[in-house]
Order: sequence, then structure tokens, then C-alpha cells
Amino acid sequence: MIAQLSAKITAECPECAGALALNGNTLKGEIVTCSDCGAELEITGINPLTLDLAPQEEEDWGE
Amino acid sequence: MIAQLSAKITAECPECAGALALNGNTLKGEIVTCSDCGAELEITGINPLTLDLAPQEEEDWGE
Amino acid sequence: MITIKIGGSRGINMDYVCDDAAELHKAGQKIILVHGAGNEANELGEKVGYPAKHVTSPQGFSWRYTDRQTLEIYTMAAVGKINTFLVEALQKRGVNALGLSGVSGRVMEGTRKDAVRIIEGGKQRILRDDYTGRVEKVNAELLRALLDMNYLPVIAPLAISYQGDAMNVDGDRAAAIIAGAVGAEKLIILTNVVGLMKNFPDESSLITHIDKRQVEASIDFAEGRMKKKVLGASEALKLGVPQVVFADGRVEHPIQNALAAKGTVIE
Amino acid sequence: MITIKIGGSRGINMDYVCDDAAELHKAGQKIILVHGAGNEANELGEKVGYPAKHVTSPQGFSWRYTDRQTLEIYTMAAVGKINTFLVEALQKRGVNALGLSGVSGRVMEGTRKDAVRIIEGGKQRILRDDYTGRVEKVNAELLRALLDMNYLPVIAPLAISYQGDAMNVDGDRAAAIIAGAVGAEKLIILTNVVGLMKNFPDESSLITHIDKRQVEASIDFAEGRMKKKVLGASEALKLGVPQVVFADGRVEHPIQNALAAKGTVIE
Repeated sequence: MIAQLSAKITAECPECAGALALNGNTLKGEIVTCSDCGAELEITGINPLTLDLAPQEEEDWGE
Repeated sequence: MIAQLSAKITAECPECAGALALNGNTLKGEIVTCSDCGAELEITGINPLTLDLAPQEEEDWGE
Repeated sequence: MITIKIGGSRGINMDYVCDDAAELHKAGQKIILVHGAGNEANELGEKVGYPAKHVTSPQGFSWRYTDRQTLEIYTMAAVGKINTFLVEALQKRGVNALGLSGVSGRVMEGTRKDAVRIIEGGKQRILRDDYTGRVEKVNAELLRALLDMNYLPVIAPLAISYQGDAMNVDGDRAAAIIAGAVGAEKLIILTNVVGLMKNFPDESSLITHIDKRQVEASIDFAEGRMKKKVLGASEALKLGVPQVVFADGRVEHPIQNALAAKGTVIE
Repeated sequence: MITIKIGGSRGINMDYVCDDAAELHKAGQKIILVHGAGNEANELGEKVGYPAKHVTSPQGFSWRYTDRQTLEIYTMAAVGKINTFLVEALQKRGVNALGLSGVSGRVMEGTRKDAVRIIEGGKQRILRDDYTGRVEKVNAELLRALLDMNYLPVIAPLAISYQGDAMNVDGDRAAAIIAGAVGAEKLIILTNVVGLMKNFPDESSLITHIDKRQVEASIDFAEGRMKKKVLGASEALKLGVPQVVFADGRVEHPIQNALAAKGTVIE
């Protein structure tokens, strides 16, 4: 099972320090967009909640 | 499941043509010894019953 | 020297392929075989109770999410079962086949996607334990040495990352990179269809010839897995492989058919 | 050049073995690794619902009855899982390892027992579909070529019969025949015990040295699987391998310990 938040929470955007509202079923690894600066962020950890800029990676054809 | 005889049967020894009594649970591949000539025989088939001289093969260490 | 990719999908007749490969090899044709593992890996995953999970990238490409346990299942199917018994089948036909996964001798090396973006249930997510990657380098020196000793290399679709992790790779793309690296005259891709068709599955709409400059555009005619085969073809052409042929792997003499341009020829 | 057999049984520490092999290989020591597959094959058989069946010969030797379905499971475990991930572990340590089963390049060839005699439920029976056999020939030329190109060959316990059937073979005996064929200076057999002991399992009764002329007699000190290892040792000595060492594969530097004669040395 993928770890996920247990309740709504407001976090701080690592890019612009803006307030980031996260709903209750946000998953570990999920990508969320900061409404203030528009940066794409990755939920890198749930307990405790940690965020980071989401990696931009190229197209992937792995099979 | 290994094929086996359904009832007692008397077969003919392929070596000495002697009578060979086979009990009901004789298995396919089983080695039986002819009481007349002492030859080691292999039950090569059940339906129909076929017999042959059992191969003499060397020691085997296969794993 | 020709490189032949045998699809992992159902319908391809391995006996026909091996008969043809043996015939050609004995006539002096140097061959490298690359195979897939899709179905076998799925079946084994079901049997051991850890079914394959496919994920899709935001751009619409899907692949097998290969966490460590899936990698073990994939490797048992690809290297253990398919590769070994393909080599056995060729040996039985008097061909000295030699099976390798790309992990061995770093035959296929490349980048593992340590962070892969997928879309699931409307949410985008990053996967960090996906042992999937792209082939970027091929040990052509080893493959040539084996060919010179008259072996027929049979390559399983597994590569090694620069950090030394085994990884699941796309067999079609792997065949393309190998063909380019060893300077193959042709890359033959055997599938369970007659070739690329304008109106799939109408076989009479078979496209017999595509100019290599239009290969990217021809992806529109490709259905599902065929997309990857067309990408593989275009990769091979870019690497200097003169000709790529899509041919039917279900019929007799599939390789000789391809050599006689029966199927879709891209050059 | 040394040949090392890594047992398939539990307790052997693969990290210690790979660390040591990498260290020695980088120092210029040529190595061929041969591994077993006993446990993994049993586990996989259970998982896929086709458990391994062991049979016993009238002379008391037991082995895995390898019908075609068991052969597939055995091959997936031996070639797919153990071999590939052993090669991966060595690659991760900067060693260019290259995994092969004996089917590939006919590295190991021999006779398949098309008729095997077993004893079961008091009855003697002939098995005709047992893909088990004895290694009789080794492709030393290929192994030497790979060693000269600085690869570390890792051999899975599978051979090919003269008729072209893949077959399950005893890893210890295979290692012995390989060591003899490539002219190894030593055959090191790593197990999950300190070596041969007079009173198993009392480690203080370790036999440190056996004259090769007494090796056959020393089989009386061998328990269960160790019997086959002693038979393998004696086979290697007969083929001209100067020294065989039984060493403990559970501790650090297992190979260097064996080179320093820690364990049971037979010469």
C-alpha cells in the first residue's frame, strides 16, 4: 500500500514559502502544483511530511 | 499420477517366456524380477501391458 | 550480420524462427537474436502471486513497473526460461547458441530511471524504485568476439545501469541499439502481425515500404506495442542501420521472408 | 587460475564471497565461479505449486527428479535468479562478470540419463523423463577466451546433453570437471560448514589436511550433501587439479581463507 496523508494539511512550498493546501488522501510520491508560484512539487515523505521540487525527467520507453 | 495395473495379471517373461505373476498395484516403470530366469524386467507400458529387459545403468550423481 | 528481434507476444512460432535461424547460420549468416519477455513474466507473476503492474507516463506510454520483486520475476522468466530454452532449441538444431542477459559482460548498459513520473487515478506520482531503464551503450566488442568464434548470441531484455543495477529494458529498443552498435546490415523485427498496416487489422492494408525519413510519421499506423517497435526502428536507422524490416513471426521461414522484403521494409 | 564452487545451501554469505572475489579479481587473479541452485529451486517450486520431488537411487544417492516442468522451475531459479543477481552483485563491485549456463556455447556437455533407476515405497522403478545428467565435456576454449578478455565467468549448474537437451547437473561435480578442463591450480568449494569434520558437527574435529590418495576414504566423514562434494573433489584431483579446498562460506574473506589453507585441504 502507498503511504498517504491521514487528514487535510497546509504545508509550506519549498520554492516560494507560500501556503500549500494538501487534501487528506495525498499520496507519497504524488506531484502537487503550488498555487502561488506554480512550481511542481513531489511529496517525498508522509510521516513526517516532506516536499521537494519534482524532478523533470525525459520521456521513458522502459518495458 | 503414475499409471498402474488395475488387477492381478499373469504376463510372459520376454527373456524366458516363463509365467510372470504381477500384482494389482504394479506401476509403469516398475522393475520386476522373473522368478524363472531371474531377469530384471521393466514395465514399459500399462495399457496395453508391455515388458522389456530393465536397462543396467551406471551410478548417477545428478543433482 | 543481421540482428533479429523476436517479440514476447503470443502467436510467434518459435520452431519456425529457430529452424530458419539454424538454416541461415549454417549457411554462414552471422546472427544476433534479441527476445522479449512480456507474456512469460506476466504469467509467472500470476503464478507466484505477485502480478505484473503496468503504469503509464503522462505522455501515454505504458510499461511494467519493475520494483525489486518484479525484477526477480521478470529475470526468471526472461533469462531463466525464455533465453535458456531458446538456446536449447537452437543447440538441438546444431547451432552453437550462447545466451546472455545485458547484465553479463555489460552487454547492454544505460541509465536507470531512478525517478519515473506516472499518472494513476488522475494523480501524477513519482516512482523511485523502478528497475527500468534505457539502453545507451552496447559491448559490441564482446558480441563481435562471440560471432567470430561462430556462436549465435541470444540476448535477453535486461541491461545494467551505470551504478550496477540490473534493469528491465524495452526489447525492441535494445535490439535497435545492438544493431547500431555492431553495424548490422538489417534489423528484422518479428511480430505476430504481417507488418505495419494502414487500417489495422486489415492485412490487405499492409504497408510494404516506408522511406526512412517518414518513419516517425508512420507511428500513427502503429497500434499499442507496435508504437515501441516503430520507435525502435527509427532509433536503429538513426544509428546507421541501413534497413529495418517488420515481418510475420507466425509463418514458416519468417527470417528468410524478411530478407526477401516480405513485410514492411523501412530504408 | 582458480575455480570456486558456491553452494546453493543456506548460510553462505554472498556479499562476503563477492567482496573477496572482486578484491582478488582486481589483483589479477583469474577466477571461474560455479554456483548451485538447490534451495532457490525448491522455494520457487513451492510458490508455483509444483514442489520439487527428490528420488533416491538403489545405491542411496538422492537427487531432484527433474521432469520437464521441474527443469523449467530449476532453470528459472538457477539461471534466471541466482546467476543473474550474482553477476549483478559482482558488476556492482566493478568486476565484469559474465553469466552462462552450461547450455550456452555447450560450456558443459554430457550424457542425459534417459533411464534412471530409483527406489520408492520399496519398489524399484525406471524414470525415463528425468532431465538430469553428468557433465563429461567442458568448452574450455570459450572459458579461456572469456578469461583472457578479463571477464569473470559465472556458471549455472545446467548442462546440455549430446542430443541437445538441457539438463540439471550436480554443481559440485560440474565445478570439478570445469576445474580439470581449464587446468585450474585450485578448486575451492565454499559450504556452510568449516570443512570436513571427523565428528560432525563438532568444529574442533575439523580435518585440516587429507592426502589425495585417501580422498575416497574420507567420504565416510561426509554428511548428506557433503558426500557429493567429496566425490567432486576426488574427480577434480583425478583430472589433475593439484589442490581442492573445502572452506567456510559464511565468514569474511572465504576465498582468501581457502587460499591460506583455512579449512580442509586435499592435495
